[in-house]
Parts: sequence; C-alpha cells; structure tokens
Amino acid sequence: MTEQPAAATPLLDVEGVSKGFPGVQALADVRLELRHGEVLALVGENGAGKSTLMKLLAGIYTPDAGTFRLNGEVLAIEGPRHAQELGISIIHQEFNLMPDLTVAQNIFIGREHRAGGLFLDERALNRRAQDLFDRLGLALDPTQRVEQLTVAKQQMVEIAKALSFDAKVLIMDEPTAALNDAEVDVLFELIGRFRTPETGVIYISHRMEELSRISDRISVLRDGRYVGTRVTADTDPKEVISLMVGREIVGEQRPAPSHPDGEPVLSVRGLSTKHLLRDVGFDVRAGEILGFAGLMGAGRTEVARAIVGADRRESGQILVRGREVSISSPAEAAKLGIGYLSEDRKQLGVLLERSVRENIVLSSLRDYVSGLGFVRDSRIEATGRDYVQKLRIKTPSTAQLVRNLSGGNQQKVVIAKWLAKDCDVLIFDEPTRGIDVGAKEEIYALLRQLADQGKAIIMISSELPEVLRLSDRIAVMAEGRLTAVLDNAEATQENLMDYATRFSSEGTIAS
Amino acid sequence: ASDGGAAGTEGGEGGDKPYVALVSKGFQHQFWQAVKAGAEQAAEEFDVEITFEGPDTEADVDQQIQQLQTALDKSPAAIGFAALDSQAAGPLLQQAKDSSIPVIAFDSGVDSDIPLTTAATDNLAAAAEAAEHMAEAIGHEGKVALVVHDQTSVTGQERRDGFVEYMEQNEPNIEIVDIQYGGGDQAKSADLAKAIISANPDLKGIYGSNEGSAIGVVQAVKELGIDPAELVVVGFDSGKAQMDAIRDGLMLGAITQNPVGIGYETVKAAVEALDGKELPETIDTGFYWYDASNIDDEEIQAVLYE
Amino acid sequence: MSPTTTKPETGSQAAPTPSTSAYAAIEAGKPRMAWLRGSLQQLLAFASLIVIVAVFSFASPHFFTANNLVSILTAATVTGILALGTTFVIITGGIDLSIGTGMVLCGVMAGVFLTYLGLPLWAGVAATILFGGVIGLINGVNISVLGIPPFIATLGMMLIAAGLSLVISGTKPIYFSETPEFQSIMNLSIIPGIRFPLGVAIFIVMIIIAAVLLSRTILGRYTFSIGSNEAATALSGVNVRRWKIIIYTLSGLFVGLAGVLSASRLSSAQPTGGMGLELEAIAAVVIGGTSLQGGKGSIVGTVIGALIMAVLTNGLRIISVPQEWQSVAVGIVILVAVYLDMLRRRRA
Amino acid sequence: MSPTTTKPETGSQAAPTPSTSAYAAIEAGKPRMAWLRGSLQQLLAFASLIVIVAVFSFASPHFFTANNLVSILTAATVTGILALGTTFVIITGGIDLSIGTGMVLCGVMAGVFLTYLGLPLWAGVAATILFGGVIGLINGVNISVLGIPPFIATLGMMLIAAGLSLVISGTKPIYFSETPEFQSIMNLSIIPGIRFPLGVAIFIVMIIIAAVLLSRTILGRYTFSIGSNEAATALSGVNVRRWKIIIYTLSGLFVGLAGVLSASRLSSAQPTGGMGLELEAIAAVVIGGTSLQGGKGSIVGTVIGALIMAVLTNGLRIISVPQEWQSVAVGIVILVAVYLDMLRRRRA
Ligand SMILES: Nc1ncnc2c1ncn2[C@@H]1O[C@H](COP(=O)(O)OP(=O)(O)OP(=O)(O)O)[C@@H](O)[C@H]1O
Ligand SMILES: Nc1ncnc2c1ncn2[C@@H]1O[C@H](COP(=O)(O)OP(=O)(O)OP(=O)(O)O)[C@@H](O)[C@H]1O
Ligand SMILES: [Mg+2]
Ligand SMILES: [Mg+2]
Repeated sequence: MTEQPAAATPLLDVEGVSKGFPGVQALADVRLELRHGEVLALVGENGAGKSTLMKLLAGIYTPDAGTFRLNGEVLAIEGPRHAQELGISIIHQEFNLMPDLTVAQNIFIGREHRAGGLFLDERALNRRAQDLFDRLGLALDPTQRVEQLTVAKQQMVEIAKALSFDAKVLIMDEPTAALNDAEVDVLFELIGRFRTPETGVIYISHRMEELSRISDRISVLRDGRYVGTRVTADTDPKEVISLMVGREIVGEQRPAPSHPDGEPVLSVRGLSTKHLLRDVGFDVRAGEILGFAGLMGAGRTEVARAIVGADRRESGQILVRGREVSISSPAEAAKLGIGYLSEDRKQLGVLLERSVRENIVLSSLRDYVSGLGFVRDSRIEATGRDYVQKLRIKTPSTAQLVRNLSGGNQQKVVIAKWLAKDCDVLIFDEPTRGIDVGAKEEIYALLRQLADQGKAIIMISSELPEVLRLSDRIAVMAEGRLTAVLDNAEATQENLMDYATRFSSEGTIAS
Repeated sequence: ASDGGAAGTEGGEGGDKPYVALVSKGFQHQFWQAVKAGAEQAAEEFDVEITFEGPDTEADVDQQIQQLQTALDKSPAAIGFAALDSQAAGPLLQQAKDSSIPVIAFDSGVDSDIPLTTAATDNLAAAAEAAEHMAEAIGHEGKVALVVHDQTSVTGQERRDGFVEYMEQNEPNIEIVDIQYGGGDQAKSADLAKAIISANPDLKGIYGSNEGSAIGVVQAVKELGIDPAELVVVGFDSGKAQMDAIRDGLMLGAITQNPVGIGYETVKAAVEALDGKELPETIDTGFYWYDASNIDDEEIQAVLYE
Repeated sequence: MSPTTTKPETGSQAAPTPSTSAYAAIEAGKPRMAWLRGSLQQLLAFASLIVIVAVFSFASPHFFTANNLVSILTAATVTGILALGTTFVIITGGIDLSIGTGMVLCGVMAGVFLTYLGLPLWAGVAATILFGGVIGLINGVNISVLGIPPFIATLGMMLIAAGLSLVISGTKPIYFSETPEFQSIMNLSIIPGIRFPLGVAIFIVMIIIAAVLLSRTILGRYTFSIGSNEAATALSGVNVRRWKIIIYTLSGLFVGLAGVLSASRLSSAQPTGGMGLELEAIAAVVIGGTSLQGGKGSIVGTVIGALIMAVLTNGLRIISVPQEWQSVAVGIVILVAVYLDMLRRRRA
Repeated sequence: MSPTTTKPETGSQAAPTPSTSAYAAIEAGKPRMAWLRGSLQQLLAFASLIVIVAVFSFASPHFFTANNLVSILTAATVTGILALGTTFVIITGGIDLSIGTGMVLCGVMAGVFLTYLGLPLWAGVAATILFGGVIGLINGVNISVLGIPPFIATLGMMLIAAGLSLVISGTKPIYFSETPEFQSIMNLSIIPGIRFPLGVAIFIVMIIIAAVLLSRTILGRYTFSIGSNEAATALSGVNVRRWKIIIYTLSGLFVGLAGVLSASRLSSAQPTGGMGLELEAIAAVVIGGTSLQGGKGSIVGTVIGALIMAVLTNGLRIISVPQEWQSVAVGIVILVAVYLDMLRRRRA
C-alpha cells in the first residue's frame, strides 16, 4: 500500500466524465468527490445518470471522457474484475445473481475454495458464507438456491456479496428499493460498520428520509450534469429536491378519506394457499385505495398473486361486485377487470428487449386492433407518447428498447402498462420501487385520480409513509394472515408495526 | 456363449415354428418391402416364423449392428443378413457361428466365410447393362452423368462402378461429366439433377442408380421441360412412378432386380440349412432390363413391384 | 449479440446486459417506418447472399440463368415454407422438431384424402393443411397445457409422425391417380416463356402472409412478447397458454401446406424421409438472425436464410465441387456469413 | 422447467421466478447431502425407466436376460458418452450439433492414425480423443471469441465434419488391419461367463468422471453459473470466454472417445452416418431433466435419459413390434415419461 495520502486528497475523485449512448447523453462533464470515511449520497431524478456513473466506476462501461482517481492515483479501469481488484465494490441497481446457484455459491463465484486444484470444497465455502452472515448479522441460508429467495432476500445476498470483498469504495445503487424499514435498519448498521477512515461509501437512493440518517454529504445530478453538493447537516430535503428537479415539489399530506361507502368491487373471502396464506378476507370499494402493509414475507405479494390466479388457491372465494368468479390465470383476471402490477420488474414486469410503447400497450393491446386483427401502430404510438409525457419517462423515443432505460423509468413503463388498460381493480405491488421523489408525487396523484374515477385500488408497499400517505384504509399482514384493517385516521406508523409483528416470533432478516 | 437356442426347432418367438430373423439394409423403401414380401411368402410356404428389420438409412451401420445383436439375443433358428459392412458385423457373425445359428447372406455378399450362401443380384453386371442401353440410345457419343443413391455402400459403389467401367472400356466417345449422390431422396435427387443439367446444357443422358434417384431425375426432366428425346434417362429398380415414366417415354428403361426372389430364396436357403441340406455358394437371383417394349411381358411383370 | 458492450467477458447471446443501442438507434423513430427500416437492416444481411450469388455467377455461366434461378427457388420452396412457420415458434423461444416428418405425414394424408377417400382436389388439399394444423395443435397442447418442454414434445411428435406415415401408407408411396391435377399445385407453369412454377408463387404469397402476420397483427405482437418474457406477458393478462397453442397450430398449417407441395412435386406421397429437414429449416431461421433464445426475429431474415442454403447447395453442384467437399463448403460459408453479419451489426 | 411452479400461465421453462417452494423444501438442508439428495430425486425419475423395463420383462422372456441387458448397455454406450459431454454444453445454455458427425470424423481419424500412419494403439487412441478435443476447441472459439451463436457454430461444424470424414477416408471405410486389438477396446469381454464388454465399463467410468466434474469441481460450478446468468457470471470476474472454450473442448474429448468406441465396435471407421445422433444424444440429456435454457441439469439424469432411449429401442425390437410402429411407440413413451416426471415434480 502506498503512503497515506494527505488529508486533502479525496478517496475517490471523478473529474470531467462524459458518457453518451445513441440518442442520449447520459453524463456530461460530471465531477464527484468521495472523501475518506464518508457516506456520500448521490441523488437525482430517474435517468439523471447515477447508475451510468457507477457502471463506469465498476468497469462495465468505458467513459467517453474524464478521469478517475483513487487516493490521488489515476485509474484505468479495465473491467469488472479489475475494478474489484482496485477496491471498488458495487451493488448494482439490478441484481446480478445466478438463480440456479446457492447463496454461498453466488457470493463467492470466481473466488471458490478449492481442495487441491480443480476440486471444490463446498463445506468450506458454506462455512465461509455462514461466517460472513454471522459477522454481518444476516439471516441467510448459505445452501439455499437464490431462485427461491424473495426479492428482499436477493438484495441482501447482493449486499453480503459486495461486503465480502475487501473494498475501499463501496457503491450501493438503490439498495433499499426492495427493503422495508426493519431491513433498512440492518443495512444501515452494516454501512456504519463498513465505514472506516480508509473507506468510503457512495449511496444512491430516492428515499429522502434515508439521506439524513446515513449520509454525510449529498451530491446531485440532473440530466447527466453535476449540479452541486451539500453537507447533509446543513440542508433539508426541500433544498435537495429542488436541486434535483429544478423546481419545488409540494406533496399534500394525508388524503381526506374519500368515497368511504362505494360499493365493494372486489371481495376476498377465506383465501388460503398451500404455503403461506391463512384465511385472508377483505373488501375493496370503488373509489378507494386500500393499502397493504407488512414485513417482508408477510404474504402481501402472495395475496395479490393468488387473487389474479398467478398462484394456485387452496381455498377461498373471489367476488367481483358481489358475484363469485373463478379466476385461474391472470388472463382471466384481466378479463374481469383486475390488473396486477408485479413487484419484480425485471423478471415479471417488463419485456427488456421490446420497445417502450410495446410494453405500455401490452395489457391493452386488444384495444389497438382493427376489425381484421391488424395492429394500429399509429394509435399505439400516440398512447405511448401520451404516457411518456404523463409519467415523464425519460427516453429518446417510444421505440427505445426498455433495456436502455434507467431503472426508475422502467418502473414507470410498467405503471403505464396498467394505466393504459381500463381495469376496475388495480393491484399495485411496490409501484414506486426505484422512482424518484418528484415522479412519486405524480404517481400518487395518478392513483388518487384513478380512485376518484371509481376504480378500486390495492397498493402494496413496504414504505410505511407511502402507505399512510395514500391509503384510505390500510390492511396489515403478518405471517400469511390479515391482522388488521384500519381506517387511515386510526393508523400510525406505530400501530401498523404493532399489527405487522403480531405473530412474528423472530425477525426475518436481522437475527 | 448365448443361452441355448441352438439350431433346430426351438423358435425364439415362443411358437413351435422355427424362427428366422432377417436383418436387411433398410425396410422403408419399396425394394425392401418387396424383399420382405418374398420372405413372407417363403415363410408361409415352409411354415417358419420370420421378422424383417433394417436400419432407417443405408448409412447407419451402427443401427444395423444393434438390430443384428437384438436378433441374436432372441435366439433364432437361423439368420438372414444383408450386411452394410461385413467387417463391422464380424464379431456378431462369429457369435452366431459359435451359437450354431446358420447365417444366410442376401442382397450383397458378406465378406466372410460364415454365411452358408448368398442370395443376391450381381450389381456390377446389372449397372453395366444399364450403361450399354444408355450408350446405344445416345448413339455412342456425348456427355452423361450419374445420380447415385449412396457413395459409401457396396450397392451404391457397384452400381456406379459397373456403369462407369462399362463406359470407360467400351465407349471411348462417351464422357462422364458428373457423379452426384442424392441419398435416394427424390426431391434432393431432382434438385441435384437440375443443377447437373443446368451446368451441362449438352448433356445426353443421366443414369439414376436406384428408385428414388431415377424418379428424381425424371422429375428434373419434367420440371425443366426438356424434350425426352434429347436427354436419355435410364434407371434402376421399379415402382409405379418409374414404370409410368417408361410408359410415358420420359425414361428409356431401367434395370430391375428380383427383390421378391431375393427374399424368397433367403428364407428358403435358411430352411434348407436347418434341414441340413447342402447349399450352393451363391444364389444368383438375376436382373432384367425393361423398357417400353417389354414392360408388360409376363416375365417382367413378375419381378416389378408398384 | 449486444453490440456496443465494452465488457470483454460476455461474448454471446445469453448476455442480457446494457446497450443493444445500435439496434435501438436504428429502430428509433416514427413507428410507421419501423417495418421498412427493419427490412432494410435485413437487406444488409442480404449482402452475404448477394456475394455468394456473385461468386457463383462469376464461376459458372450456367448459374445466373432464369432457369437455374427458378430451380433454386423451387428447391427452396418446401424448406422455406417450413421455415416460415417455425420462425413464429422460435421467436416465442420454442422449437419445432416435428416439421420434417410432420410434413411427410401430411403428404401421406393428402394421398389418403385424395386417393383413398376420393375427396375433390380442393377439399383434399384443405383437409391436408388442416391435418398439419392438428399436428401443431397437439404440439401446442402438449407444450402449453401439459407443460412438456418444446424440444421433447416436438421430438416425440417427430417420431410419432415418422412412424404413422409408414403405418398409414402401408410403407408404400401413394399416387394421386384419382386427381392427376394434384401435381399442378407445385408444378404448373404460370409464366409463359420461363417455367415459373405455381409452387414458387405460393411460397411468395406465404412469405407475404407470414410477414404481415408477424409484423402487423396481434398474433405477431404476442409472439414477440412471449419470447421476450413469457412470465411478464402472462402477468400482463395475456392468455399465453392459448396464444402458444395458436402459434404451434399456425406452424402446423405451414407444415400441412409444405406436405401438399412436396407431394405435389413428386406426384406421390412418399412415406419415408423428412428426418433432418427440421434442422435445415431451423438453420434457415437462425441464419436469418432469429435468436433461439426467443424474442427476436423476422420473416425477411428467414427467407434470406433459406435462400442462402438453397443457393449454396445449387451453386456448389453447378460448379461441380466434388460432393464430399460440398458439405464442408456449406459449413464454412454458413460460419463466415453469420460471423460477418455479426461483425457488421456490432460495428453499425 | 421450474417444476413446482403453480402459476398456470408460465408453464414452460422461461419463468425464473420465486415460489419454486416445494423444490426448495426438498433441496434445503445440509450441503453434504445435497448431491445424494439430488441423485435420489433423479432416482425417482428412474421410476419411468423401471416401469418400462418391467413392462418389457413381462412381455418377453428374452428381454430381462443378462445378455440382453448387456446388449442394451452396449447400445447405450456411444450415444451415452456423447450425451455426457453435451450435458455440460447444454447446462451452459449452449448446444452442440456437431457431436454426431464429429464422432464419425474422429472414427475416421482413428483409422488414419492407426492404419495409415501406423501409430501404436495407445497413441492412436490418444490422438483420436485429442482430435475430438480440437473439434470442440474450434467450436468453443467460434462461439466464445467470434460470438457465433452455438446453434450455428456447431451446425457449421456438423457439416464440415461430415464432409471431411468422406474426404479423408476417400469415401471408403477404413479397417484396422494393422491393429486388430483395436476392436477389443469396445468388445473385449471383461467378465468371464457373460459378455460384458470393456466399452461398457469405459462408459461407466466416464459417467463417474463426468458426475464428479459437474458436481465437485470448479468447472462444473462455472458450467452452472454461466447457464444460470452468463452476464452476471462475467461481471463477477469469471473468465466466461475461457471457460466456455474449455467446456466445448471437454465435450469434444467425449466425442473423440465415442469415435474410438464406435469404430472399435464396428472394427472399422465408417465415414458416413452420424447425422441424427446429435438429436438422440440431446434427447437423452433433455429427457434426463436438463433444461435447454441452461442452468439446470445432472449427469444422473442424462444417464437415465440415455438408458430410457436404449431400453425402448431394444425392448420394442425384442417383442417384435413391427418396425413402423416402433418409432410411434418411442415417441409416445418419451412424451408420457417426461409428462409424468413433470407431474411428479410439480406435486412433490
Ligand atoms: N445502454 C444504454 N443505452 C442507451 N441509453 C442508456 C443506456 N444506459 C442508460 N441509458 C440512458 O442514460 C440515462 C441515464 O441512465 P441511468 O441508468 O444512469 O439513470 P439513473 O440516474 O440511474 O436513473 P434511476 O434513478 O431511474 O435509476 C437514461 O436516460 C437512460 O435511458
Ligand atoms: N419460491 C419460494 N419458495 C419458498 N418460499 C417462498 C417463495 N416465494 C415466496 N416464498 C415465501 O412466501 C412468503 C410470502 O412472500 P411474499 O412475497 O408474498 O411476501 P410479501 O409480504 O410480499 O413480502 P415482500 O414482497 O416484501 O418480500 C415468504 O415467507 C417467502 O419467503
Ligand atoms: Mg439507476
Ligand atoms: Mg411482496
């Protein structure tokens, strides 16, 4: 190791970095400075260029221009492995896991334990993984296959993997998007322990309330340009947001509970599934937003999947406007006017290799077909453009492949897909995952507007403030059971948490 | 050594009749179906049980060996075998000999002293006769080409070489411009015959070495709209399409073997071997040239199959 | 695939990483023009084909003649029609191994319908095509309802069809003695002067139908969606199960038509063969740029792929390359053509 | 595949989603036992095989005899060895169509080494196996470095190998006249009393080697990892390009060995054939539960798949099912066996 650099030399210094893609200048002359021992938050709207910048640091892209310095030395990052060797460890916004391998195998891929040359020592590998989890305080089973993990647990695997490197710079690209509050606490504790005078963390998030808890300074990108940096203690979310978006966002507070006595559009009675759900029942009325709160694995996603027939129901009835219906597939649910936006965007949400507009009209494609079965492309384009504007999807055109969109913009495409279809009941599972503050407000407004049009909306969210902010009523789940349905007025973070931990004998993540 | 099943009356197929397993070079084509028909005819006549099997293509030596192995495992009284490759079958033939199962070769010779006799066509001579008729029809001069069904099998090679050697030895003014192999597939043979004709506009004749090849050539002539008088086609084997082509004048004529006779003689020889009779070294089942002039003769009709 | 990726590690198709941007850049723009632009891009792949044609034309005066070009098209027709149908299946991420022997079985059924049952020509032809559809339907149900992987489901069907052809025909060719006009479906010359067979015209019509189906109809859209992300498509409320059945059935209809044309060409239903034809058809599809991973592909590409195969086979025969060298040459040309096409896309 | 998925729409392979929970239940547990448990699960798939064997044993007294069982193993040996190597390739998400004709070419090369060049037996055999490795190496480079899709790269090689076999052998079989002991590699009886050939013993040894390679070595780990998510594997710093070359080369070595055994069995190098063998081998792999999408598979499964195919073919012959019905029967049994296996897994 070289001599400890002068105090003024930053740990990581980014200067004049630019990166363009066809039709998009993702980064233009960006600068960034990460000091020793600090957590630097990096914020910006969806598509501002945060992930691109981090991918440059991770050696996935090569910059068009600019320099990186680590402890004053200029870096020529040759590739992902080289970046790791240089001490840069990254948690990508999208998972990079091998679903068919176990947790331990994923974490140590490329760094296997070998017992004599070619042979693997699986036991040592699992022990090493277990040691890591013990050290980090994570309840992960090294031998479980990753494809069986929930999104949140997969995120924890990514985190454990990043921390397993002996890194100087740790980059986290929206690590909390899939986590709930308890899990976020675990993560923050990990970050706290990682942070030493020799290391630094770049932390990307759209959750403003996290920034004051974890970061020392906040740097802001807007439209691929560097806007400025603030010391966290000296600023407030309002200022950061206005730097991000260049205007002020006024979010109204809790809604006045509206349409309290619309007719029940969707009723669920005695819903059980083989593995988890036990006797879940509730109503959603026309014009209301029913929030679903609960800890990870409480079964909220499973309720939604069971309703739309994506998973098999063991028992229970589904009633639409009082009439029992039999739904055995999402297609049948859609025919009955029930739409489900899944939480796993990449696997179950978007068609990465298809265009933005094709994704937007996927659910409602039948509305764009002429009598002879021909697709009306001009109308598809009109709808696509409409939603691109409405949701401010950042894309050069509606023909852009979704793969080339930033994570948050991909999420907006998924939302647009369900907005474009005229459903009576919409079930949104973590709809604002990875969406920036400004856009969140717009999506809240849209949801409210849909409710006002008489639709029934179920919103599953791991962010309690979001649930409180938007729901007319709030259902709370714990271990596959419904523990409470509260009116917005009687709900507080505290009593929601209380109901959410009703049955829980142990924390799911923290041990 | 195999379990029992020595020669004699013990049939592998359960019944009391002796069981004769025939492993041929194919089963799907008309020719082999005719061989099978002849074998069945003999089976009825001599009151034996037979099975008839062959690989899917004549290139599949391995499949044939497996079929021979299975046949042996069924402990037959006798075996009829048309080898794709004699040496490849060597160990199994030895096994048959060790178990005292008599082996009768058919269709083409088995290069081994184990088979008691061979019932086959002399392909070299048959192909030479086709060449002779071709030479005559084109006036002993000009270019000819061959569409052969197979490059590596003994039959394919003999029917090619018999034709080529005849021309080389007897017809100095006839030039063989191309030899292509279509696997006996009609469409493929048609496509390649068309390419040969396109490449040699002054071509005088084409010889197709089996049913599929010959019909493919006729198809090519039809598709190209060539006057049959300008391009002489001679074929091999029979089948309805070939007979129609001869009657319509699209094909000069063809060589037919006597497949029914081959099958019949094979089973008959097997029965005789079981009865301990002496067998001749070879049983020549003969071949015939047929064309528009004699196609309806009784003798010819007897060896043609539709 | 992913052209502009700078990561050295992820060579091939399976890499769903950032930036397929060149393609995107080409695709971006007015939707009305998208089809044309897609085709143009394929027309660049056409370059390989042109080069091959040019080389042969230079090598032999007999290659670039009207008659020989028609011969090439005739040779490409049956495989080409099979390839058209299977393009849909492959874009969904599936595969259909039963098209070769399925076609043979359809030919036999044409014989049964026309000769044994004595149906009138049009009815026999229609019944044969529908029979092909039924084969596809069974494949579709096996895959979509029973959940058997496409490779296995269609492999089973391949064997079943091969056997049934022999069983039904009694291992004998069936001749169309009742309906001698049957052979004009493939062979009728429709342009006076040159022998331009009706079958080739049917092929061209089918190309247009397939292209329109794939690019302009809801069927085509769902074909791409399913291949892109089947689970997400299902969760979007698309009846994936039903559409997959429809797509395999469609492929089966093309198989039925191919069966009619091949039987018509030979004026007889040959109960053997067909094995290996599926590989030829799939090769045409893949050479044309359709990915076996699903989600990507085009009819134009498939047609070019089929033509490349047919031109190579014909041209090598015309210039009398010894037959044992022909398959070596075809193998090398396929490798080089695909490699150059990939280089071009990567650079674009 | 995702066996226990209860989502109806995503029947087939494409759904890499949560909730494969039953599977999880079986697999979860101590890592030491994982291999055994995996095998046990495969042994359940063994059930189909047992049923088929039972049916044939009942139907014919000639089926369940020591000699016939050995015949079945002998028949399974060559395809089985090809299938072993190709299991690795398929788990990476690739495919190898060149194994059939590649094997034929290796056989011809064995003839060249032993008969034409007069190498001693051991050297000729080693050279042949290495030659197979070179074929695989070329495939690997074409796929991994040049980025040609596996289907095309190995299709090209399939054609090239088929042609070269004919060219090199002069289209005639080559006999091992210089080394008559060559045939004992496959045929030597190693157990007195029954004809238990050395070749079958070699097959068994290769099964063990392949199983160890796949489940206990870094090569196997990366095989699964690449098939599971190639891009993520590369991002994790694994030299995916190099490992893919190694895996195709490995498959090539198996091809070389298969070439030796098949030539030894036939006491001659047959320059034709081999086409179609790749489908048989791939079918064995897929029937054994390995997914063509990559990421999932096992050697035990492949062996069971190969045995199912061999038993079916042999049994139908033994009970003298008319040959035209045999392929129908094989097709149906494959469909039913795979369907039942999926049902079982789904229920489990
Ligand atoms: N491979 C690519 N090809 C084309 N455009 C791209 C590509 N990658 C990123 N972009 C574009 O670059 C811009 C910046 O994207 P980036 O992913 O860095 O945004 P981000 O700040 O991380 O947004 P989010 O908060 O939504 O994750 C976006 O407009 C995106 O569409
Ligand atoms: N494939 C699977 N195999 C085993 N268990 C699973 C699988 N998928 C989900 N589960 C379990 O089912 C339970 C319900 O998960 P679900 O996703 O419905 O919870 P949730 O409340 O939506 O939580 P979150 O989405 O925050 O993880 C969890 O205990 C989870 O571990
Ligand atoms: Mg991002
Ligand atoms: Mg959830």
